[in-house]
Formats: sequence, structure tokens, C-alpha cells
Amino acid sequence: MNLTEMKPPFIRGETSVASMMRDMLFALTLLLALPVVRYGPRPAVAAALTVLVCVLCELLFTLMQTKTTGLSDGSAAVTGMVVALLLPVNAPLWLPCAAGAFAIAAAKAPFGSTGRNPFNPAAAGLAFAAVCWPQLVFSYAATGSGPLPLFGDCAVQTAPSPAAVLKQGLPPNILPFEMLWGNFAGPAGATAVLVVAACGLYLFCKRVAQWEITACFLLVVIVIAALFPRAVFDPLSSVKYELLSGSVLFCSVFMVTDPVTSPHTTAARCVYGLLSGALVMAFRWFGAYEQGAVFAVLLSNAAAPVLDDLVFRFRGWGGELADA
Amino acid sequence: MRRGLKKKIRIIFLNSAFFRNPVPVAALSIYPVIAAGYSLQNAVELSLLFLFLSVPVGFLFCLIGEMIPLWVRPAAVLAASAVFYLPAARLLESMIPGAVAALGMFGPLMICNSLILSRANVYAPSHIGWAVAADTLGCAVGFALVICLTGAVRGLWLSGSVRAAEGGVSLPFFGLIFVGFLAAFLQWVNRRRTLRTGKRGGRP
Amino acid sequence: MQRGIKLEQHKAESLLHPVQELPDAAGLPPPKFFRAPKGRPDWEAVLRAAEEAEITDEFEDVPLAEKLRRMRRAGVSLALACCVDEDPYTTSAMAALREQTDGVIAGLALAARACGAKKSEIAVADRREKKEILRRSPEAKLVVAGTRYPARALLRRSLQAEGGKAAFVGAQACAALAAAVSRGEAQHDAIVTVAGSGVEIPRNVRVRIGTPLRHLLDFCGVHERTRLIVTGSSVTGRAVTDPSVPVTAATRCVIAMLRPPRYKTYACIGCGRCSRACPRGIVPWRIYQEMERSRPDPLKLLNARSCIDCASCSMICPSGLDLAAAVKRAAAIMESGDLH
Amino acid sequence: MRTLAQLILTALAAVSVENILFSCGIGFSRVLRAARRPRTIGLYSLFVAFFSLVSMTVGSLLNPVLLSGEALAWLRPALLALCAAAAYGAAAAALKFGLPEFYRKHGEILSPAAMNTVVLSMPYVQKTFQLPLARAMAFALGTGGAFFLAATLLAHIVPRFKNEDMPKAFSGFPAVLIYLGILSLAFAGFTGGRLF
Repeated sequence: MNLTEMKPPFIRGETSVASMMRDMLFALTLLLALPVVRYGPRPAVAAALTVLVCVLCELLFTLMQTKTTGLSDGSAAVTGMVVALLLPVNAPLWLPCAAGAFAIAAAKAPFGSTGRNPFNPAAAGLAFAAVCWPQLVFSYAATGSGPLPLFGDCAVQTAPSPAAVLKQGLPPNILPFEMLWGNFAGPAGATAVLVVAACGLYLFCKRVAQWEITACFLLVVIVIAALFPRAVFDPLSSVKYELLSGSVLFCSVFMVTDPVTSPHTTAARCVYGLLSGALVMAFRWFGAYEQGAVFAVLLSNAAAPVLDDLVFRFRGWGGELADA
Repeated sequence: MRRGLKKKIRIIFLNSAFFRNPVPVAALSIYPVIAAGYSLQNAVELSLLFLFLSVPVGFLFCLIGEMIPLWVRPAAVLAASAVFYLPAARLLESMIPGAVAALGMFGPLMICNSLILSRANVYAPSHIGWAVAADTLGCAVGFALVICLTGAVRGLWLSGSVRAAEGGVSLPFFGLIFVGFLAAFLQWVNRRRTLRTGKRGGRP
Repeated sequence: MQRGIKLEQHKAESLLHPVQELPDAAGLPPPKFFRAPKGRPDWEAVLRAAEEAEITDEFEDVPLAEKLRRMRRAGVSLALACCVDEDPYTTSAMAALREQTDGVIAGLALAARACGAKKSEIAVADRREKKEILRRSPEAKLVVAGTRYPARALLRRSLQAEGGKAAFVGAQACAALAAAVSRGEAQHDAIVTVAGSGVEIPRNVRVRIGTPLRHLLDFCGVHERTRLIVTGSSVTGRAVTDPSVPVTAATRCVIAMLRPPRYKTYACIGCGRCSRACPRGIVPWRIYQEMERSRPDPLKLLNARSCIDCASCSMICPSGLDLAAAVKRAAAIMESGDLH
Repeated sequence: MRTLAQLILTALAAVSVENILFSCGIGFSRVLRAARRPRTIGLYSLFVAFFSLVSMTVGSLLNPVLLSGEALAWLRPALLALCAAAAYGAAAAALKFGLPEFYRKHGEILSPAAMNTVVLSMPYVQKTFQLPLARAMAFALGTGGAFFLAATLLAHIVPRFKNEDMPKAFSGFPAVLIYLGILSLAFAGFTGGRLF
């Protein structure tokens, strides 16, 4: 009986980073179902390609890293899925791949993968795509355009999304109730509002995401939408339109709650949720693009370490900074 | 002494131009590279302007740098750089007509280029003429290398779209990321060099 | 706010069978007897009896006499008999309480008298166990500790929240104290749970203190292909490499595993679970971050010294990091106070 | 009251929407220098705000004069730089002889804070945005605030860029540059293109 030497503890809790990423991937693939039903297998192909490119980029960088933390934590796949779901269905296939490559190669790998990236890679990739190819990222296929060609470019009649209409200050011509079912022009995964809400609940129950960030985030978005409606209608419908249009709900469930790039203490998380909610509305009011959520996520990620240190200094635990 | 000096000058030049290029390694004069370097045309004009501006300022402060007290020296350097900007702009205009106008705000802001200011404040007064000359030329070449590379890459990327200088890759964010990757490449090269010299008994 | 960790319990099988007796191994000295104190001993007599009987508290591996003196100095107002086994495999304390309920109650009263505690109660794991014990002896005063790990620390914190100081005394130590005072018998055996994937039938065994571990393993029929044997506790115990080490009063359990568990480690993702799981309010991820730097700054190591080594932070960490070791190193640095 | 609200709005815009630091990439070498010594950030930003204010007022007073004549327009960059140099000289002299103790402790950061691209770009910003004098000064103070924000963000994140998980080539300064690039990308969401 040869016995091995081992350090305690000898049993572990059942959630590991890999299981958290598997839950995220499960929730994201659920979101793919609706666009595949409505537009044919093209979104699934785009998502698969993006995940492949992200994984390849991550592999490329693990060769350069000395301590290879390995690929098995699946966070590259999650980034690829999020990028593919926030781009329009009729986008050319190279667009999500370019955004995914930027997300991994510029926003994640140089800082040390998974636990060390200061920014949410998917948000950085989407912001890069939005700034470089705005006309491609914000042209959404009209709802009734049926199955799209699998690989080639799809010349499809595009319709302005409710977020674009709201940006010009006009009330969108679709009732909020119909928007619930998600058949309006918008990003691939972010229009299915009910499915996003269901995935959110699933992630909160499995403790993969922290609910307090999403709660504060949506609270601020609702308050600002009610106080400052962007088009001439009553506060209630303004709140409904702001929440249902664009990718606010999707971001509040998948991007803002990323544990790596959000603060680590509960108090700082609430402030972080409030800050990112306010920034989303600021980008919607003053921003140049109709989708402000990804930029708001990036800005609040930059503020996350500061919030953590403030909480520690406030609790008298030595949050001061030593000279570098 | 002659051969030793020549070798030392070669090392200073190479360090400033490539291995310890001040732009990616010390982030000096980042603004022209990331904001103005969105086309090769801009890049060439700015590198020439940098050359015509840094050489006279470097020499001036190599000669009289010691005499000016430390607390007023930064003001003197900026004043000298401002004065020397006029002939430099005129020289650039004669070489490439319409260049100064095309540069717009980027030209005048070269006056307070942190690379020129810091070299003139710290390096020039305390080194001999040859070293200052080698270092100034090295910095000019290094700056030109970085800004032309960035300008070429962005020019290539934007060659398709019609509003070249408007948005997309010509924005400073791409410049910063590109210079970041350049700095990583340089750090990798330097690390390999120190490893190799370390293994070969320390002879460079 | 910290409610501890919910663990999957494996206790049911080993509680089914009564405690088995292990025949004494060869070459062990006979059990020692000494002159028992007469009548109703006061607290010095109880302490002297505990010293003479060489009773050790099985949870903290400390002589019972010294522990009671420390409790008396600290002015403990509530003495608790700890019949709660925190880690999922061990049931030795519960078995000891079920076997010698009166012995534990008498021992607890003696221990309370020795350390000057006004109240004394028995801490049990859950309501079902409480009903079981009340069925055996109705007048026992019981308190439910809950099954979330680390149960003892959480119970002590909730009791101290209501004022007064609480301290734990091991169930087997109480039983041994009762035997020592009534019959003048030294502590010579301990109840050990043998469980894990390497054992056919998990069970509790009463073992003479000092018998080599191999003798116990052969008696319980542990598989030859077992790769990992752990004594103490499956969370804070020690891995045993040579099976000839003797069984002590503090062994409490022997866990044999066919395949040693291997956990992949990732970088810290900042989920904050460890700071929520820690019963002492330490922030392990911040200490781990600080200890990663080449020269950790003692000012930033917060309250690392108040750690009670329950390892719940390492257990709950999804990235599989050894946070408990980092906090222990941090406490050592703060202890030595080398302010570089 | 209305003008006060307008001033505050302009200052806020200078920190967020029209953040010339991030969306135009001006003045990063000074931000990095400040971030390396976190205790000096407050004073550093105060100096930058003060000198931006001086440069903005000089710029908005001189702009109409300098842009009138052809020869004067050609001399404009040099004259503005000379004003900045004079402002620094005056401030340094005042501090050196007025408060020698303060100068010995903090004099070192006075010159980089006084003469950097952010300060000297003020007159050009004023010419592009055509701000009246009061709102121009609010914009200068807002830029000082933006400098403080940028330096604080960096000071908190820079220590995390030296760890063993990242590729050796990127550890330390290249990671800071890429971080600034992505942060500038985030601010580009406000302007969507070149600010000026």
C-alpha cells in the first residue's frame, strides 16, 4: 500500500471555475436557440467560429506564458459566445471572429488569462468592433427575413432597431409587450428578453453570478429612464423601452456580473452596479453609438479596483497605496 | 581612447534607436505617435520636425545646460524649444510644402514633446558633446521608426474606408495598443539579449 | 452574515452499526488505575484527577487539565460538550455520545465545575440527533449546532453574540473525566471512525491508545490499493504515509481513499466566496493577493492572526487555491513582524 | 444661476464626454509619472489644473489677437509656449522664494506638471470648441479633474501588471500601455471619432 503525501483540505466544494464556466456556456447556448429558429443555422455557425478563433488565440498565448494555466477553464469559449450573441445575425462571419480575436489577444491574454484581466474581454472586443466598423455592427436584419445563407454575405433588408429610434428621440413603433417575445431588429442574443431573464435567474441560483450587481444596475437604469425619458412619453413606457431595447438586459446578466472584472467585496459591488447603470444611461444620452452598454462596462471595470480599495480604506484595513 | 569612444557612441545610438527606444519603453512623446500617427505622410512629417527640433535644442543645452540653475532650467528648455520650432517649421515647409498646415495642432504640440524636454533637461547638460549627438540622433531615429511603423499599419488598415482620418483605427486607442505590443516585442528582444549575454560569460 | 459551507454528508452508514471493540494489539501496557477522589470533589480535585488520568481533549489535542485551567482563567460562563463532527465522514463524537450518554453528561458537569462555568450544555449536530439523545436521557440540556461547516466556530460565535463566553470540551474527554473521577481509571481508549472509499463498511471502532494504525486498518479490511489515508479530519487532518504511526486520543477518524482527489488550480477570479465563508471575518483573497507580491506589506495582511485553521476558505475556493496556507504564512509574518 | 450650471456641465463634460486625455491621448507620459507615486497625485493634478487654467485664459485672450495677422499666426505656437514657460518660471520663483519648505518637498513635480501636452493644448482646444472665457476656464478645471481620475485609476491597477500568469514579454509597462489603449477605446464610445 504506497501512500501519497498531500496537504489539507482533502475535500472541496463542488463549484469550481470549470463548473461555473460550463453553467455560463449552457445559459449562452440556450440564448442561441431563438435566433437559430428564426434565422436558420447561421448564428450557430457564427458562434462556433468565434469560439474557435478565441480558443486558438488563447492557445497561441499559452505557448508564450511560462505558467500555463491551461485552456480547460472554458472562459475563452464564454467570451466567444458573448461576442457572437451581441453582434447582428446578418453580420459577415469575419466580424465576430475579429472581435473575438481582439478580445482574447488584446484584452485578456497580455494581462495573464482568466483571473488577471482588468477588462471584460467580450466588452473590449465588441467596443473595438463598434468603433472600427460601426455601419456593420449596428445594421440589424429586419425580423421577417427568414433563413439566411450559411456562409456568404447576406444582402438582407435591414431595419433600425428600437434603440436607434430611441436615440433620435422618437418613440419606437413597437409596443413594449410585443418586444418581450424578441422578434424585433436587434443583436442576435439580446432580443430574447424572456430567455435572458430566465438565464439570469438560473445563474443567480447556481451562484455563478452575483445578483446584487444586476439588481443595482437595473435599479439605476430604471430610475434614470423614468426621470429622463428620451422621447416624449410617460415614465413607465420610457422605462419599458429602455430596458427592452438594446443589450442592457443581456449586459446586466452576462457582462457586468463577471467576477474577475467586478469588485470583490459586496459593498463595492453594489456601488459598481450603480456606477455601470449610470454610465449605460450616460452613453445612451451622450454617446455616439446606439449601443452604449459595452462601453459602460469597460469604464466601470476600470473603476472596480478603485472601489475595492476605497471599501478597504473605509473599513480601516489599509487600502492606501504604497509608492510603486 | 578613440576606439573606446566610437564603440560607446555606437552603443548609445543603438540603445536610443532600438533596444531602449524611449517611446515604447519610457512612454515619452506618446501623444504624437498615437494621435497623429494615423498615416505614413503624417509620420514622415512629424519625424522630420522632431529631428529639426531636437538637434539644435540638444546641442544648445549640451553647451550651456550646466550654467542654468536647476529650478529654472525647464522654463529655459521650453523657451528654447519654442524659439527653435519656428526655423524647424520653416525648414519642414521648404522640404514638404503644405506640411505644417496639414499637421494642424500636432505640429505646435511637438514643442512640449516630453522626449525632447526630458533629454534636454537631464541628459544633455551632464554628457559630452559626442554622447549627446549620438543620443539625440538615436532618439530621432527611434521616434521615426515607431511613428512610421504605426502610421504605415494604420494607413494600410484605413486605405479602404473613405473617411480615413475620421474614426476607427486612426483613433488613439489603436496607437496605444500597437505601441503596447511593440513595447512587449522590445522587452522580449532585450530579455533574450540579456539571457544570451548571460550565458556567454557576459561579453555583449 | 457568514453562514458557513454546506457539505455533502457521508455520516449515515458509519452510525448504523454500534461501536465495535478492537482486540488489544500485542505489547501494549495494561490500563492504569489510580486512587479516585472520595465524595463530591471540588474543582481542584477534578483538575488533579484529569491530570492523573492524562486525559487529552480530542478536538484540540491538548491535555484536558490545562484546557480547563485556561477556561477558568478566561472566565468561561458556558461549557459545551462538543458532540458535533464537522467534517462529512467522521461520526466518532456522535457515537461516543450515543454510547455513553450518562458518562458524557456527568463528565460535562464535572468539567463545568472545574472551569467555573455557570451553565453547561451538549452541542449536537441537528434536530434529529437532539430527539435521539432526548429519547435516551430526557433531562439532558442540548443545543443544536447546525450541519454547515465549520459548525463549532459558528455555534460559538452565535452564543457569544448573546453575551458570555462559551468553550468546547470533547465528548470523549468528558466521558473519560467521569470514569476517572468515579472509578479512578486513566484514559486508555478512543473511538475512531474508519470511513472513505477504501473501506467496505464504514464503522466506529473503540481502539486502545497507542495501537499502530496498521492493526486498525487490517481489522477494518481497508483495500490494498488505497492511495491516501487521512487522520484527524478530512478537512484539517494530516495525510499519513507510514501506517505504523500509533493511534492517539485526537485521531478521531481514519479516512482511506482509493484515488487521492486532484483539483485543477486556476488564478483567483475574485468571486469573494472565501471572505463570505470565513467564520472569523478574514478576507483571504486579499491576503493571497498580498502574499503573491515579493515583499508582502504586513499592514495589508489585515486580521490574518485571528484565523482558526478551519480551512473553509481553501475548501470553497472555485479556483482550488490553498488560501488557508497563505493566511497561515501571513499570520507568521505578522507574528514575526519583520517589517523588512 | 444658469451660468453656474453651465460651468459645472462644461467641467463635467471635460471629465467624461470631451475627455481630451483619453479620447485624444494627450498627456499620458505625465499621467504615468504621477501614477508611479500615488501620494503625489492630488498635488500633481492641482498643478495641472492651475497651469491649464492659466494657459486657457492666456489662449482665449491672445487667440483673437494672434490669429488676426499672417505673421502673428505663424508665431502663435512659439508665443503660446513662451507664455507657458513664463508662467512656470513665475510660479517656480514664487514658490522657491515664497515657500522654500513647500518647494523643497514638492518642487520636483512642478515642472512636469506645468509644461506638458495637456497644458499647451488648451489654446488649441479653445479655438476648436470656441468656448467663451468662463466656460473655457471650467473646461480647464475639468481637464485637471480628468488628470486626477486617470492617475488614480492607473495607480490602483499598475501593481497588478507584474504577475507570473502573464507572458514575460508583457509584464510591467507594455501591459499598462494596452490597458490605457482599451480605456481610451471605452472613452471613444462617447465621441465616436476624432474630438478635433
